[in-house]
Amino acid sequence: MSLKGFIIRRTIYIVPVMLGITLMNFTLINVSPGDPVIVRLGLIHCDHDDCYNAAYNGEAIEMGLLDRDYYTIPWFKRYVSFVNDLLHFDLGKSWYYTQAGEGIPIAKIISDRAIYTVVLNVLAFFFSLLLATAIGVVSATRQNSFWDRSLTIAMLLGYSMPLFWLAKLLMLLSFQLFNFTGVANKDAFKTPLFLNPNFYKYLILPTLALTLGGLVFMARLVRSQLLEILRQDYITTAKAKGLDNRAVIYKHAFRNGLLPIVTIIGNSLPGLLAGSVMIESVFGWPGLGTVFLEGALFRDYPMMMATNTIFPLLFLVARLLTDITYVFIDPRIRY
Amino acid sequence: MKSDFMSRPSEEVLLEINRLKTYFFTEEGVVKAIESVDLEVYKSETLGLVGESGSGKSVTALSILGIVPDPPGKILDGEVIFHGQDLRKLSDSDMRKIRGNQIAMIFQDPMTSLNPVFTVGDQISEAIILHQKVTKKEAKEKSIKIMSLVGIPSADERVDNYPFEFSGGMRQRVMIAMALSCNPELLIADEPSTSLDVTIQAQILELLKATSEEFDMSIILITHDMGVIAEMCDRVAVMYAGFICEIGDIMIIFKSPYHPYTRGLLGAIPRPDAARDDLQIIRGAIPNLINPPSACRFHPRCDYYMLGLCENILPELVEIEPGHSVRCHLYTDEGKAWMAERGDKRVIGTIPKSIAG
Amino acid sequence: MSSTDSFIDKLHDKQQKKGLLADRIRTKEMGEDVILEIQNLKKFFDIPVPFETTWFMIAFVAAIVVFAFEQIVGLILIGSIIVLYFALPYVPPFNKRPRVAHLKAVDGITIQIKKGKIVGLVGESGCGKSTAAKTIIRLHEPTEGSVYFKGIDINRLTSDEMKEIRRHLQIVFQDPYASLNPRATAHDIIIEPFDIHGVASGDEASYRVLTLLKDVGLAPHHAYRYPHEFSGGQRQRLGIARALALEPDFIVMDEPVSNLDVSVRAAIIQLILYLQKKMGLTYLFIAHDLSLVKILCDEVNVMYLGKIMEAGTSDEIFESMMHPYTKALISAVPIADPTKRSKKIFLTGDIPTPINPPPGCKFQTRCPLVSDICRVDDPPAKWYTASHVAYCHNIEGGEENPDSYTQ
Amino acid sequence: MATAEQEQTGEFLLDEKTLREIETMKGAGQWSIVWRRIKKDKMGMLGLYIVLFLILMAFSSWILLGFDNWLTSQGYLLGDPLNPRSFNNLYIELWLPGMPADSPLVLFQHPRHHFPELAKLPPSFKHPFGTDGIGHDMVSRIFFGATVSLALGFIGQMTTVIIGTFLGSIAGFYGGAIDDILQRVIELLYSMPGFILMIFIIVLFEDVNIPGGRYAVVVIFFSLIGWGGTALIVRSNFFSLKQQDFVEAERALGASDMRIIFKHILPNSLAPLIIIVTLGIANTIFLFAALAFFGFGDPNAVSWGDDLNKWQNELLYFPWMPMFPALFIFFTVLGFNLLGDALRDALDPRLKD
Repeated sequence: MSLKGFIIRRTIYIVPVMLGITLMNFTLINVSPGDPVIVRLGLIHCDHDDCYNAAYNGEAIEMGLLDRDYYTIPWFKRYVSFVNDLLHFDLGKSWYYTQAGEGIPIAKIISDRAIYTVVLNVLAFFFSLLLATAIGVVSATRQNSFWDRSLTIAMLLGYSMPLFWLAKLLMLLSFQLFNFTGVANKDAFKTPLFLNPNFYKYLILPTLALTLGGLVFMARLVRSQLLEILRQDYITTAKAKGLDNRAVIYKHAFRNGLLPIVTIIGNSLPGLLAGSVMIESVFGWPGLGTVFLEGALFRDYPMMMATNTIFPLLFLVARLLTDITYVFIDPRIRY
Repeated sequence: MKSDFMSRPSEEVLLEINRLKTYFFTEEGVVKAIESVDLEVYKSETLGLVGESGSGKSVTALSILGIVPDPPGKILDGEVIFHGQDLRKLSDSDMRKIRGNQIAMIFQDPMTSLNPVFTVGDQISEAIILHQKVTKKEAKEKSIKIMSLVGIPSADERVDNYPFEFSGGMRQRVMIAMALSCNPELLIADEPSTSLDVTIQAQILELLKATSEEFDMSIILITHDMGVIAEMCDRVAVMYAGFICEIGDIMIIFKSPYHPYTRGLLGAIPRPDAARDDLQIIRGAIPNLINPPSACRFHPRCDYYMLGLCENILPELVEIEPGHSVRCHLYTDEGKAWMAERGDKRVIGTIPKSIAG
Repeated sequence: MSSTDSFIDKLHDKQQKKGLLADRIRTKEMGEDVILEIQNLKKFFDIPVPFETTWFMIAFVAAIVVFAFEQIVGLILIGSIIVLYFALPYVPPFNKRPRVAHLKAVDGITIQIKKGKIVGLVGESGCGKSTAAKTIIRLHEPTEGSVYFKGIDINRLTSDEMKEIRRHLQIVFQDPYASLNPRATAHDIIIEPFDIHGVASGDEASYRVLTLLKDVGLAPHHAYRYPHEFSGGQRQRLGIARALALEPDFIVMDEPVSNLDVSVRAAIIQLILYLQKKMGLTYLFIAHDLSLVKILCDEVNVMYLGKIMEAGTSDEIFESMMHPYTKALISAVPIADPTKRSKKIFLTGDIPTPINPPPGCKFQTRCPLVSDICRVDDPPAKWYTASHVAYCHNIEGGEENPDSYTQ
Repeated sequence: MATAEQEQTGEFLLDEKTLREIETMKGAGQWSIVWRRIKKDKMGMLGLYIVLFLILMAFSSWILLGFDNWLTSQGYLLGDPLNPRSFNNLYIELWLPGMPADSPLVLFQHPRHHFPELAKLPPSFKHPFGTDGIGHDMVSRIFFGATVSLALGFIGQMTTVIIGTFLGSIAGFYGGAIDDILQRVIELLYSMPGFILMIFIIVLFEDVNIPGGRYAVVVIFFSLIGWGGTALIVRSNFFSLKQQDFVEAERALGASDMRIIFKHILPNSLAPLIIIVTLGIANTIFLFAALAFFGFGDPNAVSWGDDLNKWQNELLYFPWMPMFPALFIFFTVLGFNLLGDALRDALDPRLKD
């Protein structure tokens, strides 16, 4: 079977999985106790029911619940229209993020904010992969040396450090050294984005924190994988051929080590994404993570539904890419 | 030691190993894999290195090439003299010029000893490019040539295949092609046919025999199979627990083995015309090399064990007749004195019943 | 022993009533002590081949999308999503949902094993020796064919009856370490059969364990050790002790010594022979080491790609073999005598895979005598003596019918 | 049986030292070897000590608090509960000879009692970890917070492991349709980042009122969605073990399925389970701390995560307030990680002879 066929098949397979996930989330939202309107109402003082009802209705109208007959249509029918909207790239309107008394379309919020998350994650992923490779190779080739031991211990300490706390410590350090906390306020990012020096200024610390977070995870992985592979017979063959250590490691060991590393990193992408949510929130970086966390704190159901659709989708696409990468690394895999 | 082998003119000696000693420093303890290995390999001969698992055959091979995995392994002592120069004293880069070029090696399991992610052509031409000043294209052409030489059909197509697309026997042929690619003077074959089926094994052994004649190449054939040794070798060295215990011409060793272990080994295998009851047993088990028996490591299993001598004094390698040496107290002066003292008349150098019969 | 014999008689009567019994064995040949007869045994494995699921999925997804756009009945949608998700062929990254191909591991073998004999089954790797061994004692269910133990078709027994029969059929495995539970002591391992069958318990069981240990050449103080504390040979002794515990009549020896060192191998072989003499056991000895089979076995069956190529007594196979494969196989065995370096018959090529093999003779791809008929027809049986049979189109002599040799 | 006896006597004709070693090896099961390997591993032992210390701390604080509750309910502890200086609220005192009788050293205060006038004190002899924003002694808060923090990790992980082992072993042993369905469910659960899914669920179900408070809800949902990894590992373990020769040998002896599963396969898959539990506790503690940190914990609970959440914004000015809870979370995770790594090395099947 061709690679193209495989890609098409896997892409189509995403559809039922996504339907399953959205169905699960939608069901959870609808069976959960509590009324989101009341949460939004907060503590209002009403002497009699009419006042309360008026306030409740006003809030419900503002949230767009009455428009969609939230209270009259059974939830599974609403799910159908949710899927229908989803297919038109309509994710509904936010309850929390409002403008002129009306919810902002979530699709717009996400398309505005996605660039922040993407830049942060891509940079951090790139840096951590690079550094992790370097550290892993140093550790694995000089097993039990001073460098290996200290790097291993450092990686273990970093691995045990909660990521959000690592971010906080970075903040503290930067505050002590440069009097700069790295916490962005909302006005920091006025357009145009990529010409804005603030964008880069506030990017530094989140990137650093997220890089460290990914680094400690990947470096341990690279080290153990390389150690495993350096034990293999074909490494001995390569040495017996007269290759020097560099060629043995970078040509023979590395290409083989890549495979399990790609798998594990591909499978741990949700974890890395969760890390990005934490980091964004700590530094007030206005990406998807912050949007999601704020939305969750205020029970912004459409927003939660949307993020909980987007994140799995990203993950499934990433896993598809992982599988495609396999083909280029390992000749044994044919589709 | 060297004088033991004066039976042949010394200029014919290709490789000489003296007092080689390799230990592995593991967490469980020090594995004394090779205690003292002395042997010589002559030009265009096939030397068999035979012994059971854990006797140190493979480690000897890796030590010759200087690729004992370090850590945990370490060559502690000894000389490996190849063409008059001690390989252990060579610099890393000089040693690399010899590896794969003048001394090549093939391994037991062709399944795992080829890198799965490169084509076989890549892997063969890698060695050619490394040791000869040729372009990539020439190297590939040479790989195709050498592949058809070792009997891989339609080599010009198969050269771009990956190892997993080959069968076990073909993979071993690829390994041999890789080893032969630079016309080595010495080929170390570490159990080249053990993981193969009998009919395939016969093919591979025949190929090795033919190429060694064609390339005028010496082979160290490592195996635990006495049958393979008998079929293939000119001389044979028997190893036990890190020592060479007997070395000599194949006819002599198979006809009249002197060392009790060699005798046991030959008695324990079914010989062509043996009956059921002829199988002989070496009692005990192979020792743990972390904590091996003292002095002669065979003494707890030996039928000729001399109390007070064998476990205290390590016997020297004694030359019984030209080109045939044994490391056993039955033939040393100490042993003879021990026997004389006790009026013990041990029969020396007799042929075991099963072999004679 | 008398009680178990009566159990077998009972089973025998039962099967006779149902008309399942191989009457020939019971009535005619029990006199010759046939203990086990394997008739046309086949064992195929289903192995995956890639399956194209794309169109199936597209159709389903299209149906769902139509539903979604028309918003007809939500329940139908949700129901079909669940059905779709669980009913669709699961497509994990690299293992596509299999369509089935047959791996014909054992493709119709027929062997008769007489009481007290050692019958060898030899062949190269992938010829189905081990599958045959496991199918014979019903660790695998055969795809076709039957195994008659003392005249009883064991494949038709219920699980309770089978449990009883298992006392008479035992197996010793190739890898002595893998065949012992690493978390159990020698005592636990050997007492296991007594426990399962409720034969003995408490002190009596322990006493029998110690006796068994002694029988296989281990000392009483070995009883409380774990498998990893034993050497390879001792582990295999444990495996043999476990197989002996229920006093079986028949033991399958699945390459019992091929993982052992040369010097230990001889000791285990001697033990196996000693036990056979002492307890009157019958062995099916599976091996790839021909020189061992030669001195050990009374009868030898040569297997290639799931089929028997040639069978006969040890002498017949090794001295007057007929089949080209047997000839090549025997000549390929290295002989431990440098004065007898033989001229070898080299087979070209490799052993093909047993997945959907071509019709005709299995050996056709490597056979030096191959002719056109080999690619079409199964080779006929050619009998040279009452016990010696070879399956080949192109060999001389032989009779079609073995009965011409019987008195 | 002369020949066999020869082999075995040959075995024991070894020298004294080896003989003694064999004696000590007698009856040494897999576990004693594992223990010996861990003992050699310095970092692993450090992890073990950290874990033991933390467990001791959690248990003693739990018992102490339970004892206090009981005494209070029995009315034995009199005095004005509103008076900070009353006997009721001074918890554990250490009085050494030579110290003034009226001002003994207070080791631990009641975790919920605070002295507003003592707020925001930096670490000192009297308050080694300082006091927090409303005047709790940080040492006491950390001591009593250990119970909740560790219990959450243990209970959360144990429930997922039990569910995962059960489902995984059934799927692994019988395969077929059960296995297929299980795989699909795991795939669904695993397509969402755990942290985000947890927040999603906590937000939806924060109003649920069950005994044990909000953390009970959190733990229940955690175990409902978190068993996938364990199930997959147990499943693959069962798959490989059920094809092993020793299981085949059991079948040849006529053993039943249940006997094979519980007596032979399950004990042999204990090793990966132990590793899952140890490393999993670290991850679970980390997850709950993160949830608390981002405000999805229980603001009324005495736990490290919630203290950290409460004072996280004071980091730049009163660093000790969030620092010590964070440090203890770090130590806990570190301890379990060290222990887990050591166990993984010690249980590595490759190292078996």
